Amino acid sequence: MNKRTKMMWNAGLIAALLATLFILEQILPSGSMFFTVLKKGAIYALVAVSMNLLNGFTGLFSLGQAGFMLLGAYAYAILTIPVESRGSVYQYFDGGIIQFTVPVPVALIAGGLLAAVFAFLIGLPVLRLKSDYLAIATLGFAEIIRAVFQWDKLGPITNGSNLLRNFPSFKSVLYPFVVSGICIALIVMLINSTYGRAFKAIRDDEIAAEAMGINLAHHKRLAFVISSFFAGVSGGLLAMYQTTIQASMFKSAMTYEILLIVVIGGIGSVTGSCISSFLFIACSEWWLRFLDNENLYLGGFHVPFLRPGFRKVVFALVIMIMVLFYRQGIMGTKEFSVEGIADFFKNKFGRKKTAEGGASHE
Amino acid sequence: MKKRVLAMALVAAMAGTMLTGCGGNGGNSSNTGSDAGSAGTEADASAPAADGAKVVKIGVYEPASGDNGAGGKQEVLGMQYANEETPTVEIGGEEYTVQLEIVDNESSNDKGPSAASSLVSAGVSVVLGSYGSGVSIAASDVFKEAGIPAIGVTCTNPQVTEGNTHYFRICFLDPFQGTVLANFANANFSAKKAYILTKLGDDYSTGLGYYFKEAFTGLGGEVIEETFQEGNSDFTSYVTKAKNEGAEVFFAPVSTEAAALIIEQAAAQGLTIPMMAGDTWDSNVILNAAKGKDVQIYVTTFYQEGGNADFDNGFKGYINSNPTATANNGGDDTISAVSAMGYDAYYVALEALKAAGSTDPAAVNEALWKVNYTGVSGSITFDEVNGDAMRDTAYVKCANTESGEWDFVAEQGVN
Amino acid sequence: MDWITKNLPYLMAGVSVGGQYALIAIGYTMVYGILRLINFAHGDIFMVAGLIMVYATTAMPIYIAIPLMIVVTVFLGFMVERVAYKPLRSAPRMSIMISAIGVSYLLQNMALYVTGGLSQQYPTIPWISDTVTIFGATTKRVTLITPVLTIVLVVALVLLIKKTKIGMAMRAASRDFETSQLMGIKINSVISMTFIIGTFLAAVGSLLFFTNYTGVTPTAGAMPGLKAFVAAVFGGIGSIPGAVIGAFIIGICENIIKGLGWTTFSDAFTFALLIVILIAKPTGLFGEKATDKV
Amino acid sequence: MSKEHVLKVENVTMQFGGVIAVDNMNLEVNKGEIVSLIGPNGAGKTTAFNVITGVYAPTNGAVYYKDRMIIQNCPQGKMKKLYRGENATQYTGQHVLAPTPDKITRLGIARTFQNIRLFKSQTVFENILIAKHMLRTSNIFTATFRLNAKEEQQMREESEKLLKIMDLEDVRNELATSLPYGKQRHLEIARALATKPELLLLDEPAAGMNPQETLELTQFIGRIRDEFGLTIFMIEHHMDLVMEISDRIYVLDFGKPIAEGVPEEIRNNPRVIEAYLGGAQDE
Repeated sequence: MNKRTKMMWNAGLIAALLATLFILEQILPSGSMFFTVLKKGAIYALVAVSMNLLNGFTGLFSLGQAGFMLLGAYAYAILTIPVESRGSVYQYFDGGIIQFTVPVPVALIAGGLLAAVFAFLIGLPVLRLKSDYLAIATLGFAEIIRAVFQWDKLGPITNGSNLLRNFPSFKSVLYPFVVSGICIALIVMLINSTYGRAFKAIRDDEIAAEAMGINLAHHKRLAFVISSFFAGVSGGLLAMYQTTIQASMFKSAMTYEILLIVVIGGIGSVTGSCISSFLFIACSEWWLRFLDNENLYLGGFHVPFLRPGFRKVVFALVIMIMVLFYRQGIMGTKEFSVEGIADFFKNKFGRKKTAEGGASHE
Repeated sequence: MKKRVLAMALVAAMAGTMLTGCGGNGGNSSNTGSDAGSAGTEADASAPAADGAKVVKIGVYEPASGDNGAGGKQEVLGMQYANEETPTVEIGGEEYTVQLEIVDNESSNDKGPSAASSLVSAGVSVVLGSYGSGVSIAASDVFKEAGIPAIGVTCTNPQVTEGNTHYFRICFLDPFQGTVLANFANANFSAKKAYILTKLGDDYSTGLGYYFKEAFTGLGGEVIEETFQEGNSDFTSYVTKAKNEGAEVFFAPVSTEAAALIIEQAAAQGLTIPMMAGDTWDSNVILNAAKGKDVQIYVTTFYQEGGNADFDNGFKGYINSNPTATANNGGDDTISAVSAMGYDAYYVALEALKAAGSTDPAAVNEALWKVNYTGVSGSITFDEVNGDAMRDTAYVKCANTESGEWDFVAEQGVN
Repeated sequence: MDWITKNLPYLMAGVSVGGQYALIAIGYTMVYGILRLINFAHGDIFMVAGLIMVYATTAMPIYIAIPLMIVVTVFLGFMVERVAYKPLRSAPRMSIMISAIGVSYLLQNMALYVTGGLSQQYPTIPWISDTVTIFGATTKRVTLITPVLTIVLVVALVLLIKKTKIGMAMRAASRDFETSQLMGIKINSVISMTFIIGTFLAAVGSLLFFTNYTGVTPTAGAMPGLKAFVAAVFGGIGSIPGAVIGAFIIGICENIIKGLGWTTFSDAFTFALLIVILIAKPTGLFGEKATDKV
Repeated sequence: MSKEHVLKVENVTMQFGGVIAVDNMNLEVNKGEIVSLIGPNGAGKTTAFNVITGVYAPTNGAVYYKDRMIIQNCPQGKMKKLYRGENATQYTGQHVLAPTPDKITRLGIARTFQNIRLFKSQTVFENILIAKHMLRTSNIFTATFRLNAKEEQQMREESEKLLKIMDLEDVRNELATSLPYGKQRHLEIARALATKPELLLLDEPAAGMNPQETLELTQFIGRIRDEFGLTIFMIEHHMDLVMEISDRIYVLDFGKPIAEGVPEEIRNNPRVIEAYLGGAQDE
């Protein structure tokens, strides 16, 4: 398949996906969990891909994602809360000191940039650390950022540890899809560029990469800053989805969740991260909810054990099974692509043929 | 090979859940019960539902786990008891069976909205909840977008209803409660110095702490404020600080979970000054923690046991007849104010449904403004601005550390 | 005297918390030393130990409940290793770490399911729960016992590792996993032993911790676990004295910070301290320097 | 042959704690030469390479590339007391280039590794293409938005050309690590060449090869020297290879250079025979 048809196919698929979503939105009731899952899934897909860029493609084991999302979410919220509702949001801080708003896209980008700037500063000292030490240091920074944003003295800007709300959010499921889609496309383009190859070289062998003239510090910092930028943007999107945000949401548990998504999808696979984030969100928010119902009957049979909390036990078991039996994740390091599907069918078809042929030989 | 089989089983299970999930969504039936929903989710609702009577769904958006799990469960108990007492409602001349759709918001501001959307998805007409102000604020927009009215039961932070036409509230507000507490501290303990401990990221805690401070300093008092992070279980240094600074009251409007730890450690360190808190502490968790210890605990709350004998007896009977309910109430039959509030909230919702004459959320929302209901916790009418119940009294109780019960101290208003 | 009365409680709380962190941190550091695995589930095993105690005391007297709790917890630790980590021994390190996160998730959610999400009151253990007064400061006796018990256990552990055969095998395995395998060391039993010791200490730690801070919730293990892990890294992961010293430093600093009124930053400060140490000495206070061979 | 220095190592001492791995080493490599560094195992050969390529900063001494000082150091800090080498006062503690391997490579010194270090998850072609990254003029934005299409095209073409020259065309899309050992060595050299070096450092290129492969490698090294106008400095144990293609040979023993000269001289040098060749000739 040549490059052009591939691109055509991909563009076609994306257009078809968006059209389907658009139509579904007209048909299904807007409160449907289906859309909740799609919205949150799209946002998590972006942050998972951004984490994958770091952990999967550059081999930097960072656990700071929640912190960068926090920065993005706060920047977005602080810059977009309408001036007239600031008085009620910043009720303990006389309306706060920021008395202007910027358009939503600008705020999203500002969120990304804030996260990127912090990543740059944090990266200066910590990117010299190796593997687990880097992980724990970035985790630590995320916790520090969280504490700083809860600080009373910053209240006029951050509203202390209280909720930020009343900022613009999205209604249509297309919005997070389009924004996440653009961002993920940018990440994919980066991964396929010469810089992406350099990142992968660093992941495979730092010493060899350095001997090939790749400036480790520079490239690690680039990956870290870019990953954080997109984590920041996804933080802004998450704020839009949640409609209220607060520093205490962005705990290390959130980072672990994202890490689970990345690993279940396959470390080093962008499409894997996307697929697994939808599955993960659907499982945790939607599909398993019926397990929390104490009085579930299948026919006349009263299903035992079911009561609030059972859903989470089952979910954790599903994750354990995934981790133990699908070490490579859903996609491994492969990507889901038109070409791949074509090959898959060709192989299936081809194998059938050889199998038939083989039978006659025996 | 084994692995393959396991994997296949897993996939099959996933596929199975997916189908049920889709059914729940597409068929517009309950997502918690899916198909079983019509077969009878709530034990009490099942009989009439089987007769084919029409069903109206009331969403219950309450924490069953996390920091506020204990309180949330007690609040739900009140609603369930009310639902058992009055399982049907007449709407527009037709008999409807009321079905409670209960979701757990996990006391978490980020898990809350998803739980709320699952209620929306289940097609509820009105939502009750939540215990805890933060989660209520967090889910507010989800309900607003879906056009579903919500009745806050014990979320006392002003921000829950402020500027919202869909969020109502049947309890008093923190500015009121904070003032009551400050007045009480000033009048009864002649306290001039208060130690305020609040939890970071908990809007209820920060809010009540703030209003108490405003009121207390307004009375010429002095405050020391400190905060703790979520997940903190070591409160010794806070208690030490309060002692060292010579505070005369220890004010900690926090969740029961943290409260139990604070009481325990305060007792261990011999903190003798009165400890005060708001409505969250009105719980048997606190009584159990304080029992047999040398501490003084004062709380303000919505309802005092003995206020309505019928309700008290009926509710105790309900709790004692059902082991799950007993467990959810913390193992005994102490009546928490939040249960009474949950009970009242349920009836307010029924009143609104009756008045609306329809199960349409928009109509219910409209009708709520005019509801006038006298419940066990007093008369409930909503003001015209924010939809807050007009309340002017709070009950002050004191924990009896010998008997493990609440002693009534005073009924207090602002003036 | 007044100064002592005022500040002693901070120090006592710090030392006591430090001792409890130390008992948890040893489990982290030993496992990391051998498997290079951050055992995220360790803090949750600590929490489960607390829950077991809660349920055990409702059915039996306390002197049976305590040994039973320890035995069950140790068995749990052993099983976690067998079920969730052993099958992944040849897998990339990331998988096994994710498995640890998965176990942590599972334990927390099971606890949530069993307790129904409610905080469980830890039983009062006679004698050590009593209130005592020293220099005018009142506290529970457990506060004073913790550091002593911690030191005793650590000394015993160090002797075990230095003097016994299994201890030698552990040291060998942590120095070079592959080679020690080649030298005929039964690596699986060494790893099991490591988990058994780690969970035993965590169980003792949970006894002390929850006697002081009496609420057991599904997430009660998360923060102490994370702090203990930080302590282990701080002291130089893989080093037992390092973990203990790191734990005491973190416990005391945390309480001093709270005492100074910087309560918002008490957790953040722990991490800041860690990051400063890592930048100055990337392998922690007592960690050995590892160099890549080119 | 002109006497233009490409590489000059001056009084380099490398001391790890109390152990001196390289002791006051001096050597020169001239343009177009193939120079070998030999010595028994543990003599400090690879350490010397690591100093030249910036992996380690030397404890003392200087390295010049094309008569320009690129690395310089003197004992500092704790080393001041511990240092047991010579010429400690001659140099300042400036690293001149703050030697990191990537900077050295960008000057035009490329290397291979003793234990092959290919990019495991990448194909043969990608391994070479990665080495072209350092020659880019694009920045991260132009690269992401494909504004460097022309440069990218050129990178790919040059890599293809290298594949052809190095006889790796048929395995172009294989994973690098799936190649047979000999081919992996070739690929490592090809990858080093992709950075367009003037000086190529080969660390035991024939390690693990059979005589037939070694012979091919001998010819191959000669060929690439001529074709790319390279200067080659290598560590090697295969004496046939060393004697066959080296213009000059340095012998290292216990970190100290003990002999220097054309193959004939080395072959007959009694100290060398004593230290090394005697026992190792038929290796």
